[in-house]
Amino acid sequence: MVKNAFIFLILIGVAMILVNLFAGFTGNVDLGQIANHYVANGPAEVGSANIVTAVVVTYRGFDTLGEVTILFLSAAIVGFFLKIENTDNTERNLKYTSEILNTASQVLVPIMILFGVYVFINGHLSPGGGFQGGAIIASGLVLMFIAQPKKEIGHKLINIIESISGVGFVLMGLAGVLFAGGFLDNNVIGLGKFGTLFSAGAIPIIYIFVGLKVGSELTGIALSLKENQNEA
Amino acid sequence: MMEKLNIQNIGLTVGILVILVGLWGLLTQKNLIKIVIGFALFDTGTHILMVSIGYIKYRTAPILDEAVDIRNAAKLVVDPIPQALVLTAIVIGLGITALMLSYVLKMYQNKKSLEINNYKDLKW
Amino acid sequence: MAEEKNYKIIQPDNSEENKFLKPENYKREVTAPDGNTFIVDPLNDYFCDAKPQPHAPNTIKVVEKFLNWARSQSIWVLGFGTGCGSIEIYPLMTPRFDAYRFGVQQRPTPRQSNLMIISGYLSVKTLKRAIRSYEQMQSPKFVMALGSCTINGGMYWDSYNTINRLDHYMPVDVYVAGCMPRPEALLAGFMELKKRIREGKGEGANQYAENFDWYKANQKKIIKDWNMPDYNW
Amino acid sequence: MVGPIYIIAISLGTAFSLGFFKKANRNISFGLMFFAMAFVTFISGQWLYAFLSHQQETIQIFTAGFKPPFSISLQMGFHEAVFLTMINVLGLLSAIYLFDHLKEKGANMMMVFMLLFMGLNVVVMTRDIFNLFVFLEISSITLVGLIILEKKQDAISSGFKYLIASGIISQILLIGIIAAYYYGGSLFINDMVDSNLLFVKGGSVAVFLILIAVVLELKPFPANGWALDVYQSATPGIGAIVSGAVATTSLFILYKLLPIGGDAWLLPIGITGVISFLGSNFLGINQKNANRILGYSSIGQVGLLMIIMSLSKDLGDKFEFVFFSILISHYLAKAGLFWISGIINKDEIGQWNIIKNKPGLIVLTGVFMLTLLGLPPFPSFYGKWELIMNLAHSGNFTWIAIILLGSFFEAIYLLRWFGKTLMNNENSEELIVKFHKIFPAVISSFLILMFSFLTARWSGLMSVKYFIPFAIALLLFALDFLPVFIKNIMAIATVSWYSYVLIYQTYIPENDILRIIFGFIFLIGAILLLFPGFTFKGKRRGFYPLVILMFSGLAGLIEARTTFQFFFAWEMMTLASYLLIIRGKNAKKTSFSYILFSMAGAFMMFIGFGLAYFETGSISLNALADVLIYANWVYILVAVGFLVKIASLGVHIWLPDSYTEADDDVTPMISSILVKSGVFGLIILMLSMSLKNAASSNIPYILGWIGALSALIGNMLAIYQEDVKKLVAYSSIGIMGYILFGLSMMSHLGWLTAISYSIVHFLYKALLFLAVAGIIYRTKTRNIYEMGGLIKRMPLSFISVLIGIITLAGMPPLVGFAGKWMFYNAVILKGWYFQGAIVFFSGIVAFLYCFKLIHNIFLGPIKDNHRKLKETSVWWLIPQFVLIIGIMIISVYPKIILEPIGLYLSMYFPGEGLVWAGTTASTSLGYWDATQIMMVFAGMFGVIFIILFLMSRKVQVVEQFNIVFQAERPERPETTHYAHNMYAPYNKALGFLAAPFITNSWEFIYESFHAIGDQIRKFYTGNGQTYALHIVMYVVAFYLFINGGF
Amino acid sequence: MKIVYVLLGLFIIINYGLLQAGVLRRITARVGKRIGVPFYQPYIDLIKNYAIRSQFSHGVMFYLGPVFRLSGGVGIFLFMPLIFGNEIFSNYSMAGDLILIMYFMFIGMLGMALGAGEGGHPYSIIGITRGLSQFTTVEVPFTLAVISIAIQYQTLSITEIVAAQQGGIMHWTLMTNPLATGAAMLSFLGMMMYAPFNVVNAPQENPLGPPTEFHGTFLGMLQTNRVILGVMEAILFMNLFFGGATNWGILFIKAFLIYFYPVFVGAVFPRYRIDQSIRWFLYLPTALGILAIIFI
Repeated sequence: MVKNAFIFLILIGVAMILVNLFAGFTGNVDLGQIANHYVANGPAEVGSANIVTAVVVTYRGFDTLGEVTILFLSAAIVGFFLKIENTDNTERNLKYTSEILNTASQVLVPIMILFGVYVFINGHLSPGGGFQGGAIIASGLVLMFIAQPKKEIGHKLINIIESISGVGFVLMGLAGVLFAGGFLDNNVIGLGKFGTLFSAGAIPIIYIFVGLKVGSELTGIALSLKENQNEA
Repeated sequence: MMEKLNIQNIGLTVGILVILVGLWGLLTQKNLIKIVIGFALFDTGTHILMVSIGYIKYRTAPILDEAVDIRNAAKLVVDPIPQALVLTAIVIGLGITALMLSYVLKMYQNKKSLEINNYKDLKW
Repeated sequence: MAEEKNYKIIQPDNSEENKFLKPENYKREVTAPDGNTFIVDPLNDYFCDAKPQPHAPNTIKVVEKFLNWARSQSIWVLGFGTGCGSIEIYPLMTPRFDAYRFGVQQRPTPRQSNLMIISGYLSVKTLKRAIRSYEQMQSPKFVMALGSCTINGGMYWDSYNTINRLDHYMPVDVYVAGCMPRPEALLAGFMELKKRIREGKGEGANQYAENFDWYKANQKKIIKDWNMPDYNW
Repeated sequence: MVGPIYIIAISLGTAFSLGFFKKANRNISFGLMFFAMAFVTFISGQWLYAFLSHQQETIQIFTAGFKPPFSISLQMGFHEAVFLTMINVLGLLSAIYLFDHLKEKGANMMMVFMLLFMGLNVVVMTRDIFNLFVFLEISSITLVGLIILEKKQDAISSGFKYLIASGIISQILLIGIIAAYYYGGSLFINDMVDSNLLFVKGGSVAVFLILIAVVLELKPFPANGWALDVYQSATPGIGAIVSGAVATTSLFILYKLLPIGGDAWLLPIGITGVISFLGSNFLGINQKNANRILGYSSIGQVGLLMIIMSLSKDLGDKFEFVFFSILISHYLAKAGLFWISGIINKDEIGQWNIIKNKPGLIVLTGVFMLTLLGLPPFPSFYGKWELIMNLAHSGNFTWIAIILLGSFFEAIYLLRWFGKTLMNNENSEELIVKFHKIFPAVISSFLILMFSFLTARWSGLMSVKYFIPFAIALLLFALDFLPVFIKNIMAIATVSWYSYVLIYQTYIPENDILRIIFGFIFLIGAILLLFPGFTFKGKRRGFYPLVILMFSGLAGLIEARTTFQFFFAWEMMTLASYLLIIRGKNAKKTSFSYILFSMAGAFMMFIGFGLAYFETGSISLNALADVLIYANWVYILVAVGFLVKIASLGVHIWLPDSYTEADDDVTPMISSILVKSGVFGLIILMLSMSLKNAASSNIPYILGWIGALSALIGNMLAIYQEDVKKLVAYSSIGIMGYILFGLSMMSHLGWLTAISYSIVHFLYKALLFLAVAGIIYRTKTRNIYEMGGLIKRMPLSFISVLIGIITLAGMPPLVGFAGKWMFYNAVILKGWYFQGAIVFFSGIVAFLYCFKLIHNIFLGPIKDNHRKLKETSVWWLIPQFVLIIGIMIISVYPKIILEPIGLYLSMYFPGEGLVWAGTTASTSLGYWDATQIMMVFAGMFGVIFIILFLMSRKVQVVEQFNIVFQAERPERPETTHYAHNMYAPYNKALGFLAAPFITNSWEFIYESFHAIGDQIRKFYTGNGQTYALHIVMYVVAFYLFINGGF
Repeated sequence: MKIVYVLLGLFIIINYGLLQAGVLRRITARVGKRIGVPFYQPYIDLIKNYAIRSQFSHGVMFYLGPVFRLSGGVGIFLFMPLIFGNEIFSNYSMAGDLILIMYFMFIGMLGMALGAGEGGHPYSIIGITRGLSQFTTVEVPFTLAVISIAIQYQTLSITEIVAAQQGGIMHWTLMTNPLATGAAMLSFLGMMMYAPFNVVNAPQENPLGPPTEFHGTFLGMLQTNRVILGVMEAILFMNLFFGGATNWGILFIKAFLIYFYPVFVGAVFPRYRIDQSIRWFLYLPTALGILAIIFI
């Protein structure tokens, strides 16, 4: 109890720091210099209608590469970590799922995957993008896992998709070095007409890679966790 | 008073509160899963902060579609950078949370306990 | 810290001469620091048993006379109390008798003493010690024997463990008779001794050396457990 | 040149494509990974080379083709290149080291491993703060993954703690970044530095959050339990990465981001460093787990580097040199130690003696530990020297004290550990060393040596001349397989050559009396004392390089003209002698106290030199004379270093056991030669400081009392010793006290006494120790009561000891009396009557142990097992008789040494001293004619002897037991030899003087340190949540500290 | 020529010492109401010992020990000026000063110790250790006294110290520096090894101590040394504290009186244990010595 009170005091301290942090906060009234540059020149420089996408994939594409790497690493570590090692207890006890879920999932999963694909292909035009799309795809697959716990999906396929998309992403980046202004420059294949599907240079390609990669990685994580499931 | 009560400030306040609640959970709960939840809350609070900072009153999302005039876009959209950043941050948070959960799972499998006080083999 | 034993005792055979050896005197196999082993025979290795040699008096008569006078005037007595007579020696030094007047002084070590007083009956066991002490004195040396016990055994004449005649075992210069002789008699004995020395008759040491084998045979005859070197330097 | 961006592209590409090989042959995956890492290393090395050869300017790399701040940019400059090379080399070596682990776990782990280094590379290069955050996250996630290379329960729970902690830290960083973006409008670090973030209220808090997060990444002392658990539980290969690469990178982040905070942050960083440095080194003392100790040490070193960083302004243009020399030393050495720890695979440092039979591993361990400690010739030594000197130059003595204190704590546990690795090993467990495990450590040690040479050159303090001894030592080390005979000849030849060059070619032409004398003692003595080496059989591994180092250290002392050279030589000599002592069978514990005291003393000396530099701005030794304001401080501090070496009272407790347990031919070296280094130092110090400074006139007075009491207590203790070497060792304390007393009299006669006595002490103490060692060589025992009667077996040794003790006791007609006589005159002229009386009393006490020495060894009955002993080996006797000849010559004709010394001293103390008339020396008090005394004595002795011989030509020679024994006879030599506890009545009367007060008080201090540390470290509860709380508390406290409130 | 004078002086000193010893033994006997030995008894004892016929040796040091011992005693004689103002009997005092004499005493002790040590008799060694132990503290007050008079006269030369005391009893150190004299005289008790400080060779418990094994000529040499040493120590004290001597008569009288003092004390007092005597010298005598330095 005393300890909790102490923690409470410490947290008050933290709160004070945060309050101080935003003591000078008045709320933006206008874009900052950099944001202004993005919004003003983004369409011309990157060709993406979605400025956030332009920032994410191109201006700060390097971050995105790191981000993808993080997910990749998480999936790899979780996969490695939760690898089922004991073979003597292969039969896992899993509860049955309800009929409703089972049936609904058969309808929903393909739609969700399709929607995911839509989201990342249109990432440069509308809200969304590779991460969101990938997450949607993964959600679909997770729904499938929940509905059909005994269904096995091989890690191998996931790995290959993951690797291909990852290498593809890096190669796209390198292409930027070779054919354009720098690493991850999207201006390697021409920007296309602003606002159409085939525009914004390499962004859709990169987003496809990202979407696939994120989808497969999240699925991989979920799969690893699922394989450890034992509800006995 | 009412001026202060705009969306940004509300966002900030909520963000800070969520951070504090998350920290409280992180620091006081003894259950490993609850600690992870605390951490996730902390994470989320940070994201709320980020998004609130990027918001500008009465403006729309930085997508240059029909709703936004491309020439006058800089006056119409909110800051895209925090949004881009928060995207990255969310993914990172996700990765870390996933890792934490898998650690918890493994720890539970080894010791059949979710009590954090049982994991003090190394000390001093 | 328990000391590590660096030797091994060799059990002696059962021959007659080894019968009275004490365990301390058994031969030992000793390990040297470099690891070699060799045998140590305590009786031979620890002691020098060269025979005593007679020492001729100074060839110049006058000098010898002078030295004899000096010897007679400076008699250092080894405090060696054997029998009841030792109690009679102590008053000698007190003011009443004051033997110092005659140059008689006590000495605690045989190395520096000239006179050994056997003060009474001598058990065989003590004889061994007496012989050792006598042999450790340097020549010229004198022996004075007190009481009838040293002359003929006295009241112990038929004892199984007491000697009867001292001069079978060591040359005696002066016997003081009595049982026990009083200090006055001792003083008289000293006078007699001094006279003998001055006359050049105090050659007991040479006598002992010359008749060494005879004395030794006598000693060994009565001392059954002879386990020491033949001559104690 | 290959662009830096390829570092990332290649790493990532390879990592992603490793997924294709998951099921394939793991050797292929590993090969791929290794190749990629090698290429990355090549890229960074190439850049480093370019920068080093000044062909390259710093470049910026823009991603996405846009200039910053609109896109993320990377920077490649000299600093980046250094750090990248460090990280990648470590990565490469780690990959080799972890070969079997990685292979066993498969491609997944290889990816993780690679990406860790990729992340660190980007963190170093990036100039965008959010990007930095992202890649920092990559490195922490990969680290979490690597922790579980071995799926131990400990590792898993510590990985969880690490996750929680690093999660909190990264959230703090993130909040800081976003707020900084809000207030500054940019994520580009250069912009942030230029912006006015600090002047906005929230902005400064944002900067605070960013920097505190970086600081927390450095695992500052109280908030670092999670890191320690990781160090302890992860496989040591990972520990190497964490401490070598991750910590290095974190430092670079701090270096990169610190400008944002501005100068106001320097002090807080420094204080954080101090707390880390002191705290973790202090707690390290209590640790027993090898990896955890390394963790503590890493954190301490990082603390030190933080201190250096915060002092960058004071260090000026030396900052880089200091920073990098210490950083790189630490990085190489710590990684090496972790690797060795992995090879040994034992948790407790007590079990490290498993390497006892692996000389290679011992050498490696030694090199790494000594590098960490900053002993010469390792690179951190130069770094520390520059650090301290530059700090001193700007007057930062608090910092100096802190740095040296922390280093001392570190020395305690590292050296204790080193001692433990050399402990005797009863456990016959065989240690299997795989090539790929040892290879990185070997490379690392080679790098250290190479870097040592480079730092020495860069420091500009060392001329090539100073490397000759190292070259010779290395050569001898390489030739270690040769038999001892040849190596001994080589060593003697080397020292002879050295002494020829120094003494004959340099000092004698210069007529530099002081240096001739000490050159003679140090080098000619060395030649003599190397002779017994011929009696040793086998190889004597490692002995000769150390001997050469020690003697060249001593030669370096007399050669030194600057404080740096002096300190270098001093440390080298200390180190070499420590290693020589520790070679002794049971010398582990005692050599530990030796080196601790020596290091403490050396640190004091260091501060003293720093103070002198602060005042005079010169590192010349002569400049000590110009110190006026801080004269007392400099004097005391430097003197303490010397006092330790001559084992004055209070700091003497190392000496007896060290002498005793060292090898038998090492003991004479240290006792008769090494301790003279302290005397030499004191002479140098007093010549430059006492003579010209009235301010420091009180200190000699105190030193005089210390000397007097040392003489008394040393001699008092000597008489109770049963171990013959210990007896002589304690007597050394006494004699050294005597010399100290002579020096501190600060008068012509006092100095004449002290200096001539140094020579004499060298002669007779070497003689005694050689004789004693020669006897031990035969009897194989050191217990004095187990000897006896050896005069018949070893008459020559007896003569040596007899001459030795007559000289020691100062009896006429031998030269020892010269010392006593001059001493009396000096004392009365100086007016130090009571101290003089104490010294005189102790001189008489010396008779007791002198007699004990000669009686218990040579007289009395001989023991059975010694009946067949031979005289000791001729190699022990040759130097003895050379020394005896020396003693006899100066006994007959002491003028040959006293007159030149007197002339030399007249330069400093004019108008006093001995007046020579023929062979008669006189002072205003008395007179003394050694030659005549010798003649009279010899004549008298001869006449008396002839008289005796005429009177008793014929004596019967008798055996040992022909003694009067109250008409009985002794049975055993042991019962007749009155040797054990010989001075029991004296003990009863004055034993209280010999009570071990000082030893006990030092032990009490040591124990208290342990107890305090034991209590403090309890706050590392092992609970991850508590660690998280620590972090939050640390943040709040730091905030309070910086802002003084909310 | 010097040698002849020196030998003459030595002859005088030995004879005087023997006579003095005899007389003192008679006086001691009188204290015990005895008549005692004849006054010439020391001569006879000495002659008898030199005339012992058989001898043995335990080894080289046993043989040389008495030589060392006697060298020590004779050495003190050789370096001591006997008669003030008489060049003939100043011996070799030009070779060394007071310090030399103080340290020359050790030679004899060492010789004795070595000889007795090789004799191998445990009692000898016990005696030696006692002697050395006691000697360490006996020397302390004496040292302080020496320092004190060295300060007083600003010289360490015995001749000059004596010279400074000429001109009547009021110039003696006894009068000018009574504290130093007191300290030195107390330590003189220990040096002479009469009771209460004779536990070294305590005849009843530790037969004779060091010389237990010595006999014949060896013993004779030790006795000769004892005679010389006793007288020379008395003469040393005479020179330092009692004004020296300008002719042999005064020397005999003063030396006798000084020597008589420890004998007298010894006749009256019982014996100290060794640790008691070690400590005793560190109490009163040392305190006196310190005072002597302070109040000089």
